[in-house]
Amino acid sequence: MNNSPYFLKPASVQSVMLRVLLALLPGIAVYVWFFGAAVLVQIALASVTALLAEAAMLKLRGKPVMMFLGDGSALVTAWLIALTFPPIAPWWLTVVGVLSAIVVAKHLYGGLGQNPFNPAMVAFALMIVAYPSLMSQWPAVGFTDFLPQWHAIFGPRQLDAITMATPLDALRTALHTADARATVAGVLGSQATFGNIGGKGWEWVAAGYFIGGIYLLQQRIITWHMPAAFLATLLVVSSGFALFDPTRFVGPSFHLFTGGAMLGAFFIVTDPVSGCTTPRGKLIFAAGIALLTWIIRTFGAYPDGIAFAVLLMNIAAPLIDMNTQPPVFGHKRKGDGRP
Amino acid sequence: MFDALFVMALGAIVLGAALGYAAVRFRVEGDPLVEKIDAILPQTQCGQCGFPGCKPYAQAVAKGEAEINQCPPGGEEGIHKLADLLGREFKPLSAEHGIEKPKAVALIDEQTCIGCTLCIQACPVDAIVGAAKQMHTVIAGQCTGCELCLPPCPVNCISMEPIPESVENWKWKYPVIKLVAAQEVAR
Amino acid sequence: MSALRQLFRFNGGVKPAYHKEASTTLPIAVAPAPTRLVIPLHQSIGGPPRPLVTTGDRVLKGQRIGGADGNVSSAVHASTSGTVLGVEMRLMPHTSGLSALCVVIEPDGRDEWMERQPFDFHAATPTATRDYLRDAGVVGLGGAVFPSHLKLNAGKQGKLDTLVLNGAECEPFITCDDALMRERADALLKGAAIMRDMLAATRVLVGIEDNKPEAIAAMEAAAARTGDDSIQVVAVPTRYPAGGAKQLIRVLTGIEVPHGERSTDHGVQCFNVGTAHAIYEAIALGQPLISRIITVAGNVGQARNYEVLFGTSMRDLIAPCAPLPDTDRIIMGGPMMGFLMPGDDVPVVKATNCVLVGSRALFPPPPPEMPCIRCGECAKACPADLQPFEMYWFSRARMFGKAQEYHLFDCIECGCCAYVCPSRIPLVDYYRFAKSEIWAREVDKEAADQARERYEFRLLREEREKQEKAAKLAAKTAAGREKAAAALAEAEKPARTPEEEAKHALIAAALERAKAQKAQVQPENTGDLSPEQQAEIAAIEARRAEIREQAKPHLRQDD
Amino acid sequence: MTSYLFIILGAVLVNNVVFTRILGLCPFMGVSKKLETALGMGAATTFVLTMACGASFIIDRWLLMPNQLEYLRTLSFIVTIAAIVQLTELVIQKTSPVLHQVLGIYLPLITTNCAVLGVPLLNVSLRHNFLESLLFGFGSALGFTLALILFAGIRERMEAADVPTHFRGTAIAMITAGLMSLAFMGFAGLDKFR
Repeated sequence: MNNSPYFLKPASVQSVMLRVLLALLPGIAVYVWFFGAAVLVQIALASVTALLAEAAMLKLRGKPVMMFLGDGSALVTAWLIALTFPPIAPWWLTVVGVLSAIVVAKHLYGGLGQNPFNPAMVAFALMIVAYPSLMSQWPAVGFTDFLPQWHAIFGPRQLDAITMATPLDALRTALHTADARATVAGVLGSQATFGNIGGKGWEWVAAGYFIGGIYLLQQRIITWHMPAAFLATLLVVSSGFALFDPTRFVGPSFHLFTGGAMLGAFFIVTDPVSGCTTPRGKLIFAAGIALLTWIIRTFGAYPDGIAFAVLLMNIAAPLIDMNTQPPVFGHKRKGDGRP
Repeated sequence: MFDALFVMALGAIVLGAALGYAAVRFRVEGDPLVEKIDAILPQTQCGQCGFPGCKPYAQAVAKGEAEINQCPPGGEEGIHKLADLLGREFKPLSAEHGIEKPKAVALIDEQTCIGCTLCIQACPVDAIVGAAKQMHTVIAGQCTGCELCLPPCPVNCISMEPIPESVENWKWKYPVIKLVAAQEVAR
Repeated sequence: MSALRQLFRFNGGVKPAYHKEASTTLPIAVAPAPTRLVIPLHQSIGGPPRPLVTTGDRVLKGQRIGGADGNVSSAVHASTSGTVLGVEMRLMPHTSGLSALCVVIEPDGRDEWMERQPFDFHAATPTATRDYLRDAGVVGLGGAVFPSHLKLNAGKQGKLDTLVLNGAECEPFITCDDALMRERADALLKGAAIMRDMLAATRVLVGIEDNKPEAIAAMEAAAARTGDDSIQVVAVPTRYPAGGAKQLIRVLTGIEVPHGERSTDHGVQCFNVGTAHAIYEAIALGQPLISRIITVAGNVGQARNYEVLFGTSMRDLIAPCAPLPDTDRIIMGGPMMGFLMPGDDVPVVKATNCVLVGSRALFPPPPPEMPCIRCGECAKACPADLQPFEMYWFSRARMFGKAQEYHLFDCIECGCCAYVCPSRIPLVDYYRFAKSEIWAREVDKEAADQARERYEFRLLREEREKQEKAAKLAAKTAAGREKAAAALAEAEKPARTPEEEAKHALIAAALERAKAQKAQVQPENTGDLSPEQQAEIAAIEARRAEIREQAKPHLRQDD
Repeated sequence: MTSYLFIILGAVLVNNVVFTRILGLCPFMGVSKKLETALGMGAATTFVLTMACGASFIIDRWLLMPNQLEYLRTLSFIVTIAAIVQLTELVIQKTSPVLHQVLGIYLPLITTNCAVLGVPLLNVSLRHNFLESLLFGFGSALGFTLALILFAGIRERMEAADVPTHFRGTAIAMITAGLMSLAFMGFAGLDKFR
């Protein structure tokens, strides 16, 4: 018979994970609207792979399969992978990505709650290092014909008609490799991929994720610290540099509403397992990710820096936590008796 | 060729001189590590490690002459602590030095005791009181359970009694993960 | 008088279902007279009292049957008059299911008091008053049973700013303090006045959770009747664990008392309202602590508060409340912090504020434990501002040092973290486990340190004895040098089996010779030891070899 | 001035000795179990590596090159490093015996820490001047220390994790080091910091 406390608040890991999935839905809906149903195929593919891999690993490790499979954590990882990978990525790319996330990044470390790295971001970073070109082929916005996309995923691939560089990639390529006189304004005005605020279509997907994020905040599944620190830092850094030299540095709206920034702010950065847990640590952690994201996006070799930034801060998370422990009851400053 | 030899010889002389000076300048005396190791050892002074007492064993460990897994009363936990302190790998308790036993204290059967004082002389921590021709008794609170008093007793009147569990020394057990409850959730 | 006070707040806390109404519909009743009393001798923090009675003794109600063992201890009394059937090991109201020494009394039904005399604490010295309270067995009745006389000490300053009376009673189901305040507010406040005088406190704050309006009203009325401005009744927001001593002090005064420090050093002291009542009875009526108010609630037909004699069996106590047929456990205390009893045949003790009758329906077994996802819910709920998931992480892996680095011992085991945990981890169990392991290690460490000290002293003594012997011998013989050396060599013989030891012995012998020479002039050579370190070490080595020799046969025996 | 800063930053982050150049893995795996020892090892290596870079530059530029003895470079660098390590060991033994005991076999191992030989050799091939050599050495050592500390932080937490039996210890540490290396690949292409 168990010891006190004898009754518990109704809450479970499963319900937390399900609400995270629910919060992803608005963003997914917009994503499908602009980029086609291939996203859904990827989600299905990733989910099935993730559940199978999770079940296999649990079995191998001698853990109760059904109990842990039902917690939904594998699904969250799978969905995040599907949403960060190109929707027209070949099927095996997604499968290998999911396997590396579930098997290597999660279960080799002891499974749920014990992985020091964000599994979805491990998958993304691994795949973009290994297959940089495949990871940069995105469907053209508004080109939502399903059949070519299906072929792109399961072959035979004929991509020329349907792909397009992502806004981040297009801007980086233009600024880095084109002639030295290229300016941000010139590039943004010249290509169809750029929209009013961020990337065309991308800005609305970001809005969808933002709504989901607000839901997570309202459900108290995440705290304000991480999204706020992430978005604020990205805003401040990008505005600062855009004001300093608007020809070389693109402004904050582009950074916030393009690529994985919103998804990252509410769904990736906020992963509690691999991130920081103290209030101050959360702020430092998320701000660090934003800063590194901006640096990698602006100067680095990869189109989006969020995955690497998250992994880099994952590395630093234990140390940040250790050094930001909140004062314990009675060990605070004397006379701090505010109500 | 000469150049090369000259250069290397010069280097050797300069570096050798610097090292020689440093060896004199930074000579180390004493070894505070022994105290740290001794603090981890259980102080039973039982000699099971092959050294006459805890301090000599600590000295041997500090010098690298003894393994860290020779102390049965310290148990696995003591080995872990030593491994941590010394940055060595954990090793299971060496079987030739004995096995980890539950803590016990010596008890003298007062009917049989002949008052020979041999056990008093054997006790390393003066936990046995008594005088010649008088009955002896063990001060249980001071007995370390080293068992050194057992062999000298000519009438075998000393036995080791495990310390019984009481409300005072009872420990909360490691929480067991109950998997049977899974069915109840499904219900 | 109460409304406009600035209150403070503690972080964290939870709001579980309170279930307090059931036991407050009826007034306090006196529990039916028991047929047998089993009174454990050890009912408080500190040393276990010595039994003062033996089998066959006749005792009167209120007669001391266990004398306090030293100052950090508290006496135990017969709860009614009768005959001592024995002083024996009986099952304790303790989760372990272990037994301890109890005085078993068969009541004679006359309930005959011993002579009672009020104690004039104004005339007595503070020390005498404290000794009186110790012998009256007054301990904290909030559940921690810390001897009250030790807390009635004004600390370094000699006076106290605030005396806090804890009537918050935040645990679900428990209403014994509520009932006490409703029905015995006047006596309780008289006790508070005594404590205030003893502590030289400036003000008395009675903190009561605002879900007990009747108790607040009764206490305010009683406070008004005393006409004493220094006593104020304060309604505090209802949030578990507002009734934790540290949390209540924080809410009422803004002071945070750190773990391991005395609250008196921060100018504040906290007592349970029940303790105030017990002090009133002890001082003003001359009655030692032999009974208390206990809530019987949970899976029963009629929950109620009872005035219960210590030693009454819990089975007898819950019987009039009609426990329901699916009852499967008895819990001492509330559902958040209470302890599972090994059976229903355990006695009520001073720590028993509630006997909670449980069933599977009322307290369903927890769902299976899932891995911790570090969501931080527990940290948000922790009233001690700890990081429970980190403490759990390291306690689970038995890395106790690390767990302590995260302030394991600041944990008050309130259960808030486990209550909110979405992974259903029995967090508090891990902390209890880690704490008791650490305590056990500390005990071991202390024993080891003492053993080392005694061992080193023994070595020193043996060395001195040997030298004295050698010195005497040297003084007697004409050819002192040679004889002394020979004697010493003789004495060392059994130790010299290995060559190395022989060498040591030779060195020792040589040095002994030198020393013996000196000793002729100065027979007591103990003072000269320190310059002769080499000799001492060599001799100690020899002794150690002896011990090794002794250990060897024993080792073979073992293998 | 900024170019010096870029040398340090580049050596710490972009071309981290451990994660990008994959040098000095032996002490990286061996002395990263506890934060305390990692810090000590990092400090010792920083000292040795900076000194080694300065000393090797002097030897290379003023002793070997004037005499056309470049073929003795590796040999003389090793000897110099060995001497500096010995010196450091003596000092540490005197000032912090526990650190000395803990660093144990790893302190002499700084001698054979390929990072300590590799960085002076890189200095030569990158044609750094004296100050640049020192800064590059210092930066590389900082990068090594950073890698060690970060790794120790993760390992301290991982020690309590429920890692599958076959992967406990070095196996999971190697995987972790690989994933950390993966993360540091994000800095690739930061050409301004090279």
